[in-house]
Amino acid sequence: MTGFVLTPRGAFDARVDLTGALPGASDLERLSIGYGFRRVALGDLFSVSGSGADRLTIAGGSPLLDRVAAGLTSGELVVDGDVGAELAKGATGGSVVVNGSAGAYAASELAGAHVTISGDVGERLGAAGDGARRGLSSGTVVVGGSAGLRAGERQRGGVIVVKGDVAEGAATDLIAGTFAVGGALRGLAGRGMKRGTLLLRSAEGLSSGFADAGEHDLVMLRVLVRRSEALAELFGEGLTRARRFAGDLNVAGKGEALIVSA
Amino acid sequence: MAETTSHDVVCPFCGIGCDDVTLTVDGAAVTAAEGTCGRAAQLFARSGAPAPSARIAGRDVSFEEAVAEAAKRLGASKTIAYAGLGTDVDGVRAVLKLAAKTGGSVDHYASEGMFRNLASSQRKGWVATTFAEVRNRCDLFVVVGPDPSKAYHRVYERVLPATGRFVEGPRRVVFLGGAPTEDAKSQLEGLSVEIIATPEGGLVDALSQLSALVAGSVPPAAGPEIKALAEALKAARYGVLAWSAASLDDDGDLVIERAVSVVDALNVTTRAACLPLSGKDNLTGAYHATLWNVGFPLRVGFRDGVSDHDQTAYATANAVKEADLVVWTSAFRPELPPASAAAVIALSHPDTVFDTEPAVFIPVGQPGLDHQGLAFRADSVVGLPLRRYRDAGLKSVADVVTLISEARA
Amino acid sequence: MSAVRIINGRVLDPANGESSVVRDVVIDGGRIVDAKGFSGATETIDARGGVVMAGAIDIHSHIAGGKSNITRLLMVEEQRANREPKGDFCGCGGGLSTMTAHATGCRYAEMGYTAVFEPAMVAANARHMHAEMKDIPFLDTGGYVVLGNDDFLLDLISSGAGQQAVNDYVAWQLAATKAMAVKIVNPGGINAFKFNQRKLDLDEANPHYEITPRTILTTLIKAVTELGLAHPIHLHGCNLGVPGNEDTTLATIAATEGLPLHMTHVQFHSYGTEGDKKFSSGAAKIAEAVNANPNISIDVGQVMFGQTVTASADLMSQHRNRGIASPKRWIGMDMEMDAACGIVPFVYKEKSFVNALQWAIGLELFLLVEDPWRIFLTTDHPNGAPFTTYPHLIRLLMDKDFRDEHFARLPKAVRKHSIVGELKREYTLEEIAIVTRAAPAKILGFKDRGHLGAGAVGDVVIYRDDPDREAMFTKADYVLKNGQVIVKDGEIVSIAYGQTHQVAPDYDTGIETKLDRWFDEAMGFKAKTFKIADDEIRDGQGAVTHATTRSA
Amino acid sequence: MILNGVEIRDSFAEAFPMVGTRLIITADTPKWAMIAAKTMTGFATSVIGCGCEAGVERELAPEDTPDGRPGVAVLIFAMDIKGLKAVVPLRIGQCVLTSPTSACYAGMEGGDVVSIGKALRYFGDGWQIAKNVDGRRIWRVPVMEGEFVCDHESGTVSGVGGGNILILGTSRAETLAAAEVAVEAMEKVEGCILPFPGGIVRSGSKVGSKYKGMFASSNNAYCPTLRAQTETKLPPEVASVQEIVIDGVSFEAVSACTKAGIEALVALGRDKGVVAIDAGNYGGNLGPYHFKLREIMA
Repeated sequence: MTGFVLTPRGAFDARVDLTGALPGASDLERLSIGYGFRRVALGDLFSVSGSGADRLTIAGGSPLLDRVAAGLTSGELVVDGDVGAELAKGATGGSVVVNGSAGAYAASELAGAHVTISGDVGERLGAAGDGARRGLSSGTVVVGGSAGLRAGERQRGGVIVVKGDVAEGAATDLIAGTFAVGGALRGLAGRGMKRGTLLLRSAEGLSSGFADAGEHDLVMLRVLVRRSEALAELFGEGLTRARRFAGDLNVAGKGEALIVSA
Repeated sequence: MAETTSHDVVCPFCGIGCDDVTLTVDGAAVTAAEGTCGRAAQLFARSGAPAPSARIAGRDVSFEEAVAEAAKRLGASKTIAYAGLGTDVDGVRAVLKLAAKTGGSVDHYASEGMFRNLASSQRKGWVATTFAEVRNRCDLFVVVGPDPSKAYHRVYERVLPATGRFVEGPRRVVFLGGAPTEDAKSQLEGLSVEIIATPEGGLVDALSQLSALVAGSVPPAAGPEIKALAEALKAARYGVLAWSAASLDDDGDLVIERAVSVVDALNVTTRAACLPLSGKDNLTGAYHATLWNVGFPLRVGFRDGVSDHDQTAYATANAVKEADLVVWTSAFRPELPPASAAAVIALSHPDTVFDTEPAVFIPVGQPGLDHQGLAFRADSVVGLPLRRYRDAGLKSVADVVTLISEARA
Repeated sequence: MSAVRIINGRVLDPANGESSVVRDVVIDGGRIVDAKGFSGATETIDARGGVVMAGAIDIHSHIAGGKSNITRLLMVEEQRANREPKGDFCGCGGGLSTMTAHATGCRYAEMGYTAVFEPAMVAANARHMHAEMKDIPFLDTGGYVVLGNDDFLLDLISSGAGQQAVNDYVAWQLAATKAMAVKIVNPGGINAFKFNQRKLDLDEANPHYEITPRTILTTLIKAVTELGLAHPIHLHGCNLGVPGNEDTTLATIAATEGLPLHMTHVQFHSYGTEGDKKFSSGAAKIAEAVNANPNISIDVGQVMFGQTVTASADLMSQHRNRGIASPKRWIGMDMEMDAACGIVPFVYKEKSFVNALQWAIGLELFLLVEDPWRIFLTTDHPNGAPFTTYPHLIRLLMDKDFRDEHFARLPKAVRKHSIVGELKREYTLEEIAIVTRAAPAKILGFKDRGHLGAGAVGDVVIYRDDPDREAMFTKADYVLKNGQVIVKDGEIVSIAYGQTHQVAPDYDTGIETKLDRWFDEAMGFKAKTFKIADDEIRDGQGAVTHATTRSA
Repeated sequence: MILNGVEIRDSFAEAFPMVGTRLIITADTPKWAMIAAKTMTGFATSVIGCGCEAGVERELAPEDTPDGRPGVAVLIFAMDIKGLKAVVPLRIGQCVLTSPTSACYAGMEGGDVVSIGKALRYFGDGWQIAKNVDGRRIWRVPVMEGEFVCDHESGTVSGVGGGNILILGTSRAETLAAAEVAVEAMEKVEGCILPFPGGIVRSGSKVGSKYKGMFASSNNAYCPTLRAQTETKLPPEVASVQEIVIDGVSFEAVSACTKAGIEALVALGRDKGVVAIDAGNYGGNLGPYHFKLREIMA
């Protein structure tokens, strides 16, 4: 089954709030969505084709498409192209694939879905939104490119994988969970980390509250790469050893950064 | 018209709410007396020249024409950013009502610092205090980060006189990661003033350590000064951590969150509170009025009459990027609207000198000079009654916005 | 405004001794007039099959002010989930336990309420509260100024300045804050918490001023009695929520020595320490004391299950409760040598022993206090529950089977500890009219509200006489505000604004010299800035000043 | 029924429901995985005295374990979930947590759950770390050697306990030899364990006793030395009887295991001293599971 396909009728000249446009939504064409400071029917902006409740494809993305897959509970949502802010925010299930880049707060407060973004993401990947105490709490997000400021801020669980570089303040106030970076850190990473694990290629860019705890053969690493395809892909299935840095000791944190040499 | 002098005038600008200003008004000319802080005196002062005409694209027009043009532009726009919001509570209410009708985002131009505060207060909460409590109870006052008196000129004079009703012995003032200005030093004369320097960008770590220390842990990197400060705070009867959120840098939210947790831990055994300062040009009033009318703390968007809150998308800096029309209100000072590609309707201070001439300019009166109104003090609780002291033919933002709203139909 | 004649309705007007009399009610010029002698009404409303009552009055509901804004700030999820839809009369607000000004007015009006009083106006925040109340449509409002923790007063009492000076100060505060009555919250306790005292019982001395809550309470009771305020001291007593506080509550009743006292949200003050959990119902004892002391009136502060947020000036209690916040966040604030506030979001759970027993204790109080003129229907909005639960509460009081059905859902241990199941009383419609209309008007001293006699304001409600009393009181068929139809078939149909009620007893201006000095030295700003001017209330329009014995 | 000279008696094994779980114990070497597994399933022959019945199910190759190290699957059964919840963390805590290089994982999903790390993490005294990956949570508990890694909890299954066969043989030596052959065949069946020493119980018992407080006692009808004094089930040529008890994750597993045992015994035949195969039961009134020997072999 191909599922529904949304094809933009033209370029957008204001932000589009796609809240509610999910696989399985009934009467997509008439779904009321935000367009700038008006509400319009989804059918005004997109032509809707195909059928099937399990899958929804947006054939033609745009950085103006906000809240794509926000609150997704099941099914698959695929975007050919870029998306805007709050991709898959609070999604509890299903999977999201973006063949392009995403804006700020991608996978923010994710709670169980699997999100893959082939390109870059903006600031606060997997972070807590306004007023929320916790960021991504379960599920997985994999970013093929690089991530913006404060990726993983207040992450509470789950797995974040960024294959490229991560801007300043990664894992700020991270509470728990696993955050893996294939590229470089740009500084101030892990500030305020309470618990949780950073899996890194280099300790360069960690904040000053981390202290070296030596090289270790960790059985846990073997389990991680066997249970997480994304981590296996990044670090190889033979992963067994890492250098452990503990932090953020300034906040009496019990988190760790595990440096996996290439 | 004879020159009149008014005493005990309330100053609406920075949010400290001094009410000992002496204004001399002669026709439209205004002078603020010595004793008022320099910034306020400058902002109160008016030359006496007649108010400028309303303008459309730089062309002088009648007030009515300008209102009609503004209404027309509102009707023709898709994406409106209501920005500035430097006005009294009634002005804010009027803008919110109009925005609900036209759709658009609403934010105050000085709200950046406030949202750094909200990152903690909205998310986890805090224990805060007000000026009079600090004035009478605070025995250890910790200034977190840059000296707030740069923005709040008379803050120490107001909250830290040499003696406090319930303070035994001299008050201690500690500047953590900042240093007092010369003016601050003179305001603080007679008090014990210490400075704990932090390395560049090290304020977050220093406060992290302080927070861990007061909660009973010993972070390995904590230096003796931070350790001593933690002990002093635990021993203080009413310790206060104060900061100006706007003068902190991009990590300000993290600084604040840690300061809040220091206070939280202290309150288990003794008393302590935060004094978060943010409130220029009635920011606090705009925050309050938006909360009670809309349910959200500024940075709201109206879409088909229904409101929504997004601290990123509806922040002025982001909203103007998407907007085709910016409605700028700045009645307290000649503040310039943010640069953007959008057309601007400026309901502005009559002395505003624009870089780019707005599509519509309507000069408005200053609350607390040209009309009465309500503003809020920077510690959030106290409302400041603003009175009218002259008639320069300038309408209030509330009146102008209401007229534009009526002209839309 | 044209005159309106309501015909064929069953009029329920306990203040005038009318219970279920079918007669016309005519409103002309915003006031009720004698229907028999009046002709010329241009609009007729047929109330056949309906019950006609005066607009309801809530004497205790936290609807405005700084603490309400903090609740909105903290409960952003609730705000997002409860948005007012677009409509002709939309103010674009929302919320449930944290309603915006507009939503507050709408939701109250739909249920037939036309006057609501904010019971915790901290003096320093009074200007804010009045500005906010101006934006609440449909409702008459007013605030009770919070005294009894203000350093000026405590200093006055402890320095032996005498009752007269206290009376002058209280009168000055009422005038300066444009208040309707005096509220005391945890007398002396909020102040003591600022000196790091964590608990203060009725006869325990404040660590600084060395005076007890009893002294503060009795001094202020005397003050409002001597000033001749209609509404007695509105007291949130010591030890709110503390198991065993029934003793404090009984001692407080005894401390009045026969002078009038209104005790608020008494449910939170009726706890014993019996049983395994050391938490039990003190409702029977408290109700017995209320029954035996005609000078005492109470409102209940009923708890209902679900998410709400607790907002109180009692920071001492709220700091104690911070650990049970849900969601996990709370805000406390010391305020201006005056009082404080503490905001703690909370979920009352049916399966929790303590919460379920709180629910039962509230109902026990309602059912055991005999005189409906001395008990008021409140949830201490939003502390016990949002006010929108009133219709459900009314049905619990009127319908024993319904009540028993809900009681049966509670944990067994709670049912063992509560007598709700044994109580047979069912409130009559007339009793509901008393506790929601006639009695509140009386306790606030209103002559022209809470009844349907000639001269009363034209705040009139028509309810469909539905045997499901919850449905009946959820949406009124008609609500008229000053004779204007604002609700029809449970929907808002037009906008109207109410008035702000206040008192202004006379005082010896000598007190002003002292206060000027106090403000200059202690507060750091001027007394004249603090004082609210007449033109600040509803833009100079819509304030009503009620007479007191010592009137200005 | 007589197969290869061996009488398959018209009898049945009567078995009871038990609740069980599978755990996977790994270590750096097969040796240490097996030591941990054997230790943690030791003293677990009968619920009557041990609180559970446990045994090694099979060895696992590195590619079949959650951490890619050599491993051993064990099964543990108890009479009810409460019993299992009590005994599993206790045994892991004493025998796996302590055993060098070991880790312990859930071996099944679904059903009620028993704690592994959920209970054992507290050994970490606050230094324990949880990791959630792929919807599953593991715990890392710091130990002197490095870290003890374990799953949060394991699923359970309603299994069958007390399946059995009785081997009636011509001599003590031949009967034991036959029983060993049967055990070897039965151990290959997945989903079953033979909880007694070497899989064999020579003191197969009857229910109850003349002595108060004894739940089981000498099965006199099968005791060769008592044939003159009591009603006996033994033909004159039988000099010795061995029992093999089977616990399994399902009726089918126990049934298959029973069959494997009987087949091995039948292959030995009367010539190797196997006279008859019988099974222990209580008349069919106590246990809901009946393994009818002739039906199994039909």
